[in-house]
Amino acid sequence: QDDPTTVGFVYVGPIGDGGWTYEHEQGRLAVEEHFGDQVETVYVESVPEGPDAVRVMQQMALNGADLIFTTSFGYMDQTIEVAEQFPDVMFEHATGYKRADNVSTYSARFYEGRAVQGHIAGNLTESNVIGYIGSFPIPEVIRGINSAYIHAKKVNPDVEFKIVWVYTWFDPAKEAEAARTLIDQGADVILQHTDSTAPQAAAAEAGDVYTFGQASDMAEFGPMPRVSSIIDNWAPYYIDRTQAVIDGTWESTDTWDGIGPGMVGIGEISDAVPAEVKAEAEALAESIAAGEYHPFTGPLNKQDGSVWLEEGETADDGTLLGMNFYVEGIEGDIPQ
Amino acid sequence: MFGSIDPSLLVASLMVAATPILLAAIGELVVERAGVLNLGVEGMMITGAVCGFIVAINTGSPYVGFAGAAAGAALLALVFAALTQWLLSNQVATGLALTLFGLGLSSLLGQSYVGMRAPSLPRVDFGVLSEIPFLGRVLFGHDPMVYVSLLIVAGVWAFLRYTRGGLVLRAVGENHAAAHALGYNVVAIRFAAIAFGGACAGLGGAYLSLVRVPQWTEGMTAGAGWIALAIVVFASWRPWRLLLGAYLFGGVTVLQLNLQASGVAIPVEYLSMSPYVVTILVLVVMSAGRAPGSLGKTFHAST
Amino acid sequence: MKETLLSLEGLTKAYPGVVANEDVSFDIRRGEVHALLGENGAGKSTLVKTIYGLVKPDRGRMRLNGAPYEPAEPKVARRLGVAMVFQHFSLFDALNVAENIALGMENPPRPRDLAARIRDVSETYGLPLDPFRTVGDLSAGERQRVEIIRCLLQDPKLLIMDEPTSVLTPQEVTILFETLRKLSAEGTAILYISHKLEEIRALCETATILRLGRVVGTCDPRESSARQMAEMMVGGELLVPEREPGEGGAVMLEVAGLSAASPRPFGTALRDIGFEVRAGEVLGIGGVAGNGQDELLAALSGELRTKPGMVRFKGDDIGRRGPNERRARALLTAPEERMGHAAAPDMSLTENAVLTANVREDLSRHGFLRWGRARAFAELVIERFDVRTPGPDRAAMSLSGGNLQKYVIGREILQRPDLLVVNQPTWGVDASAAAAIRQALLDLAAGGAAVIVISQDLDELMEISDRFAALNEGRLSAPRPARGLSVEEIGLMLGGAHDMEVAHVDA
Amino acid sequence: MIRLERRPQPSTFWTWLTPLLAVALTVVFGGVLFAMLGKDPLVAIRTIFFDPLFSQFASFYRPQLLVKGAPLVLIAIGLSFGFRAGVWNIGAEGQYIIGALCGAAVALALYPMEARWLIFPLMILFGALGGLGWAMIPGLLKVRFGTNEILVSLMLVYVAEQLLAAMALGPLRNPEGMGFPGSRNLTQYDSATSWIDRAGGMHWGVITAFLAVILAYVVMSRHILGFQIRLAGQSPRAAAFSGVNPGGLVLICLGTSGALAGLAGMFEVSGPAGQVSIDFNVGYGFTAIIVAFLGRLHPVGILLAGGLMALTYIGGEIAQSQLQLPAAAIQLFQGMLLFFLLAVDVLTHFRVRLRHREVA
Ligand SMILES: Nc1ncnc2c1ncn2[C@@H]1O[C@H](COP(=O)(O)OP(=O)(O)OP(=O)(O)O)[C@@H](O)[C@H]1O
Ligand SMILES: Nc1ncnc2c1ncn2[C@@H]1O[C@H](COP(=O)(O)OP(=O)(O)OP(=O)(O)O)[C@@H](O)[C@H]1O
Ligand SMILES: [Mg+2]
Ligand SMILES: [Mg+2]
Repeated sequence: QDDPTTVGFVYVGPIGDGGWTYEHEQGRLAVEEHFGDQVETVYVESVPEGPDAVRVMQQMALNGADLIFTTSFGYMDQTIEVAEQFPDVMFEHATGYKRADNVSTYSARFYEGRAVQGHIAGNLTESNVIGYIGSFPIPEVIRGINSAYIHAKKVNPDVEFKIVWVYTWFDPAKEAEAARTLIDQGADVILQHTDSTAPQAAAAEAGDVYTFGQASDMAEFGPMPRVSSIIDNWAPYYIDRTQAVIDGTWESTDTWDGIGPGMVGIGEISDAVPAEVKAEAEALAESIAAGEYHPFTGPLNKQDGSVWLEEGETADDGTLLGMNFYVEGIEGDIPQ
Repeated sequence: MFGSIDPSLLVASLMVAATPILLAAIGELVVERAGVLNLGVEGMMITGAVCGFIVAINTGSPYVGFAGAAAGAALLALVFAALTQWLLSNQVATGLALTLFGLGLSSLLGQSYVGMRAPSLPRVDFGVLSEIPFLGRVLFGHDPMVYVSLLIVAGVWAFLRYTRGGLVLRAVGENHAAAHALGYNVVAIRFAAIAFGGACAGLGGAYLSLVRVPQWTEGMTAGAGWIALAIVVFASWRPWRLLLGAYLFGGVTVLQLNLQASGVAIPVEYLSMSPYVVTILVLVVMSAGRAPGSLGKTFHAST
Repeated sequence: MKETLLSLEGLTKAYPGVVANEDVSFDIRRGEVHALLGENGAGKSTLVKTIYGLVKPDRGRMRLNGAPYEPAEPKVARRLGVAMVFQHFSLFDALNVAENIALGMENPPRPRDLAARIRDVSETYGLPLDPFRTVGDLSAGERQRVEIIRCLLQDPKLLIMDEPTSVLTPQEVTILFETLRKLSAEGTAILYISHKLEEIRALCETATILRLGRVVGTCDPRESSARQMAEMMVGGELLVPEREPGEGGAVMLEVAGLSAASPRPFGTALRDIGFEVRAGEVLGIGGVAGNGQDELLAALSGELRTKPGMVRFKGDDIGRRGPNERRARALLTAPEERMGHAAAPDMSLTENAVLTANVREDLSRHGFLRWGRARAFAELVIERFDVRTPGPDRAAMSLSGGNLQKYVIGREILQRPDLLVVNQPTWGVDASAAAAIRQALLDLAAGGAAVIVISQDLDELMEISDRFAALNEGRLSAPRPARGLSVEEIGLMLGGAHDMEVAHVDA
Repeated sequence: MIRLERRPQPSTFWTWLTPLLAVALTVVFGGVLFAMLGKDPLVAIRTIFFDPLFSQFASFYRPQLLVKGAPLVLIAIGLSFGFRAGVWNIGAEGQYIIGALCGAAVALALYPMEARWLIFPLMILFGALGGLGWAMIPGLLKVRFGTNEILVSLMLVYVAEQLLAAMALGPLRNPEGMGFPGSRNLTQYDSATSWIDRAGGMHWGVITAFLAVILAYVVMSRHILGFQIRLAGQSPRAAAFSGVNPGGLVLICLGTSGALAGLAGMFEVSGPAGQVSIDFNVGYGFTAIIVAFLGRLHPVGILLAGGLMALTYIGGEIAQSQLQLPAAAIQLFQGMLLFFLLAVDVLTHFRVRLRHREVA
């Protein structure tokens, strides 16, 4: 039969957000490109998490979608609900943990990228103050903070993290404010877990401050202040899963991929980074990609000093998924 | 505990943080002094943000960009003016519709500009002045728009207080029927005020897309227009108080981030709601001024 | 014979449903004081607005100094020397005197020079005024001065005044007349609209009388009686209120030591007011607007609550009772401002009946309104008080001021009050309607109710009250029998009443 | 030259015709917009206005109209009381959030007890009280200090959003949620869900919205309270003279709108939304302001306006996924519809006259 396979995408933000949704949209475009006439894609942007998402998914299913990617954590219950109503449609929910026969989950091990960032940051900082802009205090973000901290500390024992929570994924003005504040308080490297480029701009304005791209490459701010980035690269996964549906081999899976399979990309490390640091960072990324090194390898203590991982022990995915504590050395409390 | 907070940096950054709100608010102040309540500030700001960005990218000049932002947002404001002044529509509802329309329009216009980088606005070079301890950093280290915003505030103040045009504008806002009886063209004056308000909101929006962020992203004003509206009431419709209000709001916003970064043990959620709570508290403590007599009322001259 | 300044030729202006002016022609000569008379709605305001460039006539022409005169807007009129003091003030409360005046001028001088000129002119014409006071703080008389000085500063050739004296004390009226005579002597023509015919007789040399938009006659007021003029206006015979002297019955209302701050920002506080009113009697309270009339009415209506013991009605302390509780006890009131206080302009007459008659006329049950009854009551008011309107579904604002006033007063009277308090019952109301209202008040008193009339119109008060008291800066003089009071005595009671009295007591 | 002349009474004819005229104008100009974006205008218009009602899948979309429209109508009805009285509650969004938080908190505190007769009524009570209490803040400040309620209620939206985030991350977080933000799903808690018939789009919020319309109609047209509200809005002094207690009325209006917004939030969180999450609120409180005005502050008008808004939302989503119309175009389209509705309203109150300019 020649009926093209239809793939639907439900986006939480506008495709023009330049960050999270933008990268998923790049993934969708890659699918279109890859399959040509064989596949038809549809998407709906700025879908609020909640009843609207249910309706959008149902409507996609009714209109003949064979595979639907729901690209925000907040769509978890809704995805499960709609999947029950449409057992013949396959669903892929990003960043969640609930699965069903026709619901897979997928997420990226961004913390692997954070390890590389931490390494570079620890080397670059001269004030030994690294600023971190957090969105919401959820496991994913906390994982990133811990991973970055551990690797910064490794190369620079004096390093200190200042963390500002902005309670938004995307609010350029707020992010700019947060970045400036951190810079004012002596930070000369800024890591961010929010999606806009406002922190890069603030850093560019301030001069000698380094930043990293988040979610997308943010290459327009290179080589300074953006010295590298973590890129969400969903395209290979989307193409893979679409192919599975076409072939009839699709199964419910739980994918949590990192640098190795290419779901997490490390953006070009710019010349602002000293060559040997760059080489080390690349080596680190490679060893993570090859599975030789796990960013959370003991000995590691929790913030309160209690032992988390013994020498040589690596963290299990369960703990990582629900991570709600800082590792030893990070100041301050996680907002509850 | 507060050791890491540098007061001069704090003041300098609160000025910058407050500038978009200040620009939008001073425009709205003029509009309200003319007796018109335009709740569409958010829509005009975001339209200004996108227009400014597009123009700046295409001409390569941030200054032309700001002009384009002012023009674009003023044009949108004229839609509001036509509806409320000619077709006598309800101002509250029209303002809200303007916001909805502006958000849609801007994202449509900006679709192909996502991810581009705007030409940057150089800081004004004050030479040795910026070396002065404390004051140098506070007063002489900003981009031109910060000074422009201050000039506009001063200009509006002087205009309202010392010029005949300002007097007529206040009269129209105070009692449109009497102004009409004296032969002033209420509708024309309000059109001008609304356009000015739009232009200022546009500048505020462009400050975000060309200086603060600087990039175009959908919905990037993220509620700044609403804050601007609040600041106008807060200021009891007086320009210098408006400056105070905007800087206070900016100040609390920046301060709470500083406190967070210094690791002060106040729960983050309380810190992040503090700018709003402080605004409310200050408003309660200061007795509110009198609103312009005809504010929000529809004017129709029967001849 | 003075030469012609402005001539009107066949001016016609129609509004939907009414012809406000029809074929109006007459001349105004230099330096003359020309009266324009007519009932409410006769078209006087429309005509002067036409002259001032605010209304465009459908037909007809005007000539000023022989040249065609077609002011497109007031600016043009002002430039050509036509100035106007409006019936409803066109002032800006939040602005100061100088700013208000500057707004009415074409090319105002710089603020400092303007202030000096305001002081000059105001002294020359005996109308003292501080240029830097906020207009919202001024009394009605002072506010009018602002309007007049605004005109005088332009050296007008023609000064139009639409009902200027309804807010002035006798002394202020005297001063105004002197000013106007001075102007007229200097060659300024004055077009003067008023319902107070005695004033017209004292001031004007010519009168043009309008009825239903047409000129129905001219006369020399100095040689005609007020009654003659009134009958020309009405086109029929004028009824003068009949009054039988009231019998003092039981005490209805006792006010003692009433002091209260004004609820309004620019209001006058009440100070130690004491009086009593008996059944069947009419107490007249005179005074210049802004001396606490509104506040006194509010204290009696229940809008302003007072401390215990200050206000007793039929022996009960009602100082803390609200308007509806007082209405339930048969204490009814009618405030001065009919649009927006005594009545809601946008609401129908039926709804405006509910506004005050809900309690006494049983217009609701368990909170649910009985619109049928409300409408019937509104119709009764319309019929009994000759309110000219197509029906009770019309909005209050569609009525002329006089008709609405009749409706408001009728609404209260038909609720059978034991005490009725009215403020300015005939403000801006034409002679025949005013006579009808006064008659109704007298009938009410004759029926055994107590009536308090607060008014600035002394002739009116002398005509209907049994006893008279004056309100000045929130203090009330001791009531005295109205009969036999001379105008001078009254003037003193009004102007500096309490000072004089204090001196009197001391002596 | 065109001149507007006020009608003595609003025209009944135009009251009914103007909404149709506005929709017609929007269709024309919206068509032009869609054509400019390279879409077939006829198809786009059909997709937005007709597909949700009459297409092949209409049986699925129609219930969604209820789901989407109910909170809008419920909130707008409450707001209309205040707007008529001149009390400007712009912060319904905040009251909606707090109502949802309070309602959900009760249910989550009692989890997993199964006692619908107890839990759901308690949730209704707390949802309403939560919204009411949040609205009392601007109310009391206005009555006590004369503080501007527009400003305070608006600021409180931001405060409520922070509280929502804090709650979703903290006390109300699902203990079995692997540390992710968001509460338990209340639709899976039989005693706490507001769903009646999920497929049919029926939940208690829908029923409450209809009840609110009827109640508001009765109160506005027949009850002394409705009369007092209208009176206070039109002439505050006349209202005081009539015996209306202005402070009391402010509190009643804000309280009513707050309670209804709170209820809307509660029904939403325990039904269509299911859980307290960081992004729980999607702007119903703001859209409801528009709905209230579109409905001319009249209960029946609000019902229709809520339906129309819901229709454009759902139709807009269909157009997005089927025609790939950008979301922004839909937003623009909605803005246009509002503009035209506001613009043609002038015909209800005014007559348009053509006047020949007099020869100068
Ligand atoms: N703006 C208007 N629109 C419609 N009709 C009007 C308007 N102004 C006046 N009229 C009509 O014109 C007639 C004359 O009104 P006008 O105000 O000139 O009367 P007036 O003589 O000044 O009355 P008053 O003594 O009450 O001031 C009124 O009966 C009224 O119906
Ligand atoms: N905008 C309007 N539309 C229709 N009629 C109007 C309008 N404005 C005034 N009128 C009419 O003009 C007439 C007189 O209006 P005006 O405002 O002069 O009354 P007024 O001077 O207060 O009356 P009075 O002299 O009795 O106190 C009224 O009959 C009223 O119906
Ligand atoms: Mg008149
Ligand atoms: Mg009159």
